[in-house]
Amino acid sequence: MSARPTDIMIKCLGSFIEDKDYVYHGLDSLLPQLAMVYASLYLKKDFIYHSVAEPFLTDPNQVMVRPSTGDPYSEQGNIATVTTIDAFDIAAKGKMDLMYFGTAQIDEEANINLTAIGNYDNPKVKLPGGAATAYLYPIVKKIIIWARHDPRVLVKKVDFATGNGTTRINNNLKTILCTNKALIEFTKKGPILKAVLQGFNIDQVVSNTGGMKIIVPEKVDTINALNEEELKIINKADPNGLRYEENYG
Amino acid sequence: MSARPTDIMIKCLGSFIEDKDYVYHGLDSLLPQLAMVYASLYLKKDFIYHSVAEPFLTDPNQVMVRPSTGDPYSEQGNIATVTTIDAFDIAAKGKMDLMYFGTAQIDEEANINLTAIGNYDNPKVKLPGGAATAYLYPIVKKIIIWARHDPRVLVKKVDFATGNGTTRINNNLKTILCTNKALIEFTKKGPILKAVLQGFNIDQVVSNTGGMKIIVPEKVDTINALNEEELKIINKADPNGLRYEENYG
Amino acid sequence: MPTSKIMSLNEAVDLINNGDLITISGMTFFRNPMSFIAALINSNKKDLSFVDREPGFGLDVLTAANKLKMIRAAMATFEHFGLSPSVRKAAERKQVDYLEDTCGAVIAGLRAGAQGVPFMPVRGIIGSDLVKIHEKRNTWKIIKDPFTNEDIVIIKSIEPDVAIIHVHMSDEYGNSVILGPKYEDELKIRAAKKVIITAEKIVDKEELKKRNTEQLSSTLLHVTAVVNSKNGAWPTAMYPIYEADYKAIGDYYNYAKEGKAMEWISNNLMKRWY
Amino acid sequence: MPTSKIMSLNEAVDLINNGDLITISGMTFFRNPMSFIAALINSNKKDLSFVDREPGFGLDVLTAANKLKMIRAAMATFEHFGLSPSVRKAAERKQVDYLEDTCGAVIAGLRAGAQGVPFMPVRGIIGSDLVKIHEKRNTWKIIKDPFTNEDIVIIKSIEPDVAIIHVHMSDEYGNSVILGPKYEDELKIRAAKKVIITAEKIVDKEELKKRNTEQLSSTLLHVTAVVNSKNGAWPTAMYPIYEADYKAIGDYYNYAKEGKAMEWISNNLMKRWY
Repeated sequence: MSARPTDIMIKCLGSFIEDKDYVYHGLDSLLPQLAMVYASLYLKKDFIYHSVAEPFLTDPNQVMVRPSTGDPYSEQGNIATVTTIDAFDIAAKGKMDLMYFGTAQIDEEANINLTAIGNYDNPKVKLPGGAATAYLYPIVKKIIIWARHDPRVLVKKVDFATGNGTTRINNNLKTILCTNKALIEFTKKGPILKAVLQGFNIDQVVSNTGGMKIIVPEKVDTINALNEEELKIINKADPNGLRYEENYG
Repeated sequence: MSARPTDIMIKCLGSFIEDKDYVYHGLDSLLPQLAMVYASLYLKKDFIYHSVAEPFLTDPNQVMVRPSTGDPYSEQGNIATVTTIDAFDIAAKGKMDLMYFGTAQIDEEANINLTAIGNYDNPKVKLPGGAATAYLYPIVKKIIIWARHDPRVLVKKVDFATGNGTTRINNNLKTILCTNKALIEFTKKGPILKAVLQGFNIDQVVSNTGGMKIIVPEKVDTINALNEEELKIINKADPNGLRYEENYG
Repeated sequence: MPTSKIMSLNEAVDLINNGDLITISGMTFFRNPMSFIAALINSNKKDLSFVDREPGFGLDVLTAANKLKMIRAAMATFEHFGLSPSVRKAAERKQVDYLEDTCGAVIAGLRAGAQGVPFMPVRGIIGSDLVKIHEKRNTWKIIKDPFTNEDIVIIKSIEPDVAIIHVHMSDEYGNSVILGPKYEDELKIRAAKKVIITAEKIVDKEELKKRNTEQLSSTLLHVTAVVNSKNGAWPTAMYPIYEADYKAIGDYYNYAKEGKAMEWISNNLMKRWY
Repeated sequence: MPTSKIMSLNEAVDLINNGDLITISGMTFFRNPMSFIAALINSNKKDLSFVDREPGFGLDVLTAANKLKMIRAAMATFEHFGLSPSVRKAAERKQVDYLEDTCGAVIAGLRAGAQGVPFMPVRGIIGSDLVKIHEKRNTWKIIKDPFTNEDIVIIKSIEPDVAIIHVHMSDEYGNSVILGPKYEDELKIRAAKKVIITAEKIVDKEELKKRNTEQLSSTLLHVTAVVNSKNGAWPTAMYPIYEADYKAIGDYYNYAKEGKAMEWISNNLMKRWY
């Protein structure tokens, strides 16, 4: 059993994978990588596993996390190599179903900022960059974002829109945020609280933002702690708990 | 020994290959294919042999002609496969040195027609099409054209300019015509007779055109019949004389 | 793994709609999907359009069988044998609408289709009379490069409705491998709306895994149908498995020149596959 | 065959001119041409610009050694370890001009470079604040598709002066093979004006011939120099030959965060290659 927010986040991230989905993760995506393992081995979702590491149809049983999620040694049992170029062309043709993005800031319109805190030309913090964000954000059917639940992260307006959320929402593309406290869906009305992670209450979620107003509907679910079987599956791919070093609790 | 025009044409076509050249032949190019073998094995030219068949660095000793010059079985000893797409990108970057084109008509400005005799929309003869002609004609450094020496072929003005010669000539790109009677170079002044094939005289060359005026300079060379060694090399790659069925004599 | 996409030739033919734009694998006498073409001839599909760079045997047979209303190609030839007999006749008699293209432009159009973009710039071409033909059809344009203001040709995206690609091996889901010459086949796979793979052999995951450091020619994401078809390219070649049957191709050529292409097709191609 | 292009690391470094735009092979901790980067750090080359999609270790080391005046990348990260330590510092202190890009645009720019065309259209992107940044720099534009009149982003061609690509095997002329993940390396090879291949092993023609039905990653037509460099990617990985040395990368990260990157580089990277 694990009630650690990190583990519940993995469960949350994995829950959006459906049968037949083409699912892709990028660099620095330890939680999504484990979420894909979880969706396959625990939820028994029959999806197409691909990533920036480029092995195609990785065997989720053989995934073993490393400090890079672009490491081909961490995703084995593949049938051949398919490049990221090829994956992105598939996305450009509208055939990528789900992609995960981390972010440093996210606002009420689901704009995300992976570029810089402060001004682009004069950054307070130079972030690593959005990678495929700007490119894929308007295109991929479902985008699942993971982020720290923190007033610096959940803001009224991002400093820089690396990915443009307005376009996604106007086009009715599913846009989800999993934090280490809550699950939030972005809609034309704004961000709606769908669930809290076990151990947190609604007030801890809505009060811990930097201006982002989260709509609280009548019914808010709870995402439960992981049972033994769930935890075992994640531990097998991450026996040394690399995931906890990402500091989501 | 051979004084057959077909064989002298092969010698003529091969004589434009220089050391280090990247040389490419297309489909339906039996004479160029044999010219490449000749340039390598008789003239000892050290060039890069590639073709639409896609084997890369074919061993000229292992070339064996077939009814298609796109047949990978005819060009073996290669080190790997390099696609035509890749070859054409190399050409687009200005790095293809020599390409051979056949033609049904050629005019004084080196425009060539592989599209239709008569009107495009109402053709008297529907020709096979220019393949890479339109694309590569303005780009490749040296283009060597082979054609029948016939009034229907060497015309004043082509019915349709599949390849635009004016651009080539204005850009000082080498543009050569080898017929079964003569070797002609296209210049800003017009087509200049550089040599006649052994067995033909200047009058037979200049009078056998359909309006194309060929400039005759003071000195006109003769391309001699093939010696035993030259013929042996060509016969080895074409033991059954498939080349003579192309009807160049 | 997702559902198997294995089906019969006839089931695969049913993926084609009347009026579709199709493209096929290979070049003149090489790796044409001939078993599929036989099945297509045997069907009541009609009014198809056809696009390819340098087609030969497969195209001529489809033309002889009166399956095509439009052909777009950079070259259609029987090489040493002569002009593509049925294509030439149909074009001269205006039984098909023939649009001549050029290699670089066909590749560029397929590249645009594969990348999901509306057009693709390409070098060369300017000055050819083909420009006028294509401008009239709205398939090419000459524009000013917005960065340098120089003239450049752009080709409108080519997205065939169906690509039929004969490969060396495929699994039942459409993860496939082409060995040796590839021509534009991997682009066709990526540009087409539906892809039908016909394969010399159907392999399992373990067989493909041996290639884990090599690229796939198609993935299950690209492919709609997989047909098991040993010797499916005959009489065209399948390097390095089997050579072109030039005797058969020559026979066909002679029949077709005499207007008897369908006789040869019935007695040879159809008999082989039905 | 043409002249051999085998040379030493130092001779290959001399192909780079001060101020050149360079690109390197691989991704974060994978197949970076580290032996070459060591030689470059050991040289007096300076004021280089750098372009890549998702660089990591190699870029940070070059930045720490003060070789770069400009960086263009979609992401520069040390992933689980944290932000790319020297890149972050240099960008925040404005010691380098940092231009953030996005994956699809970097790929599109390299595609244009590889195809010899002045620009390349690409999907997505519209709406991102990156558009304004790139429009100001004249590296991207939004235009109307001349066929449909819809908005589309076009990327100006990226043609690096030099691409340095670490491969699994190459012959002495530059006919080379990359196994497994390729990233954009084959595009970089085709887009760059000069290509330096560093290879785990130099093979002869007979060894390459075994691959006669497979594609080459580079041909002698693309390549300027070939350097024999076993383990040349260390401490980054060379799948399937050797793994990333995360211990070394983690050490470097800690040194670099404390401003002591050059100490680690001298004691480890330089010692290994000099």
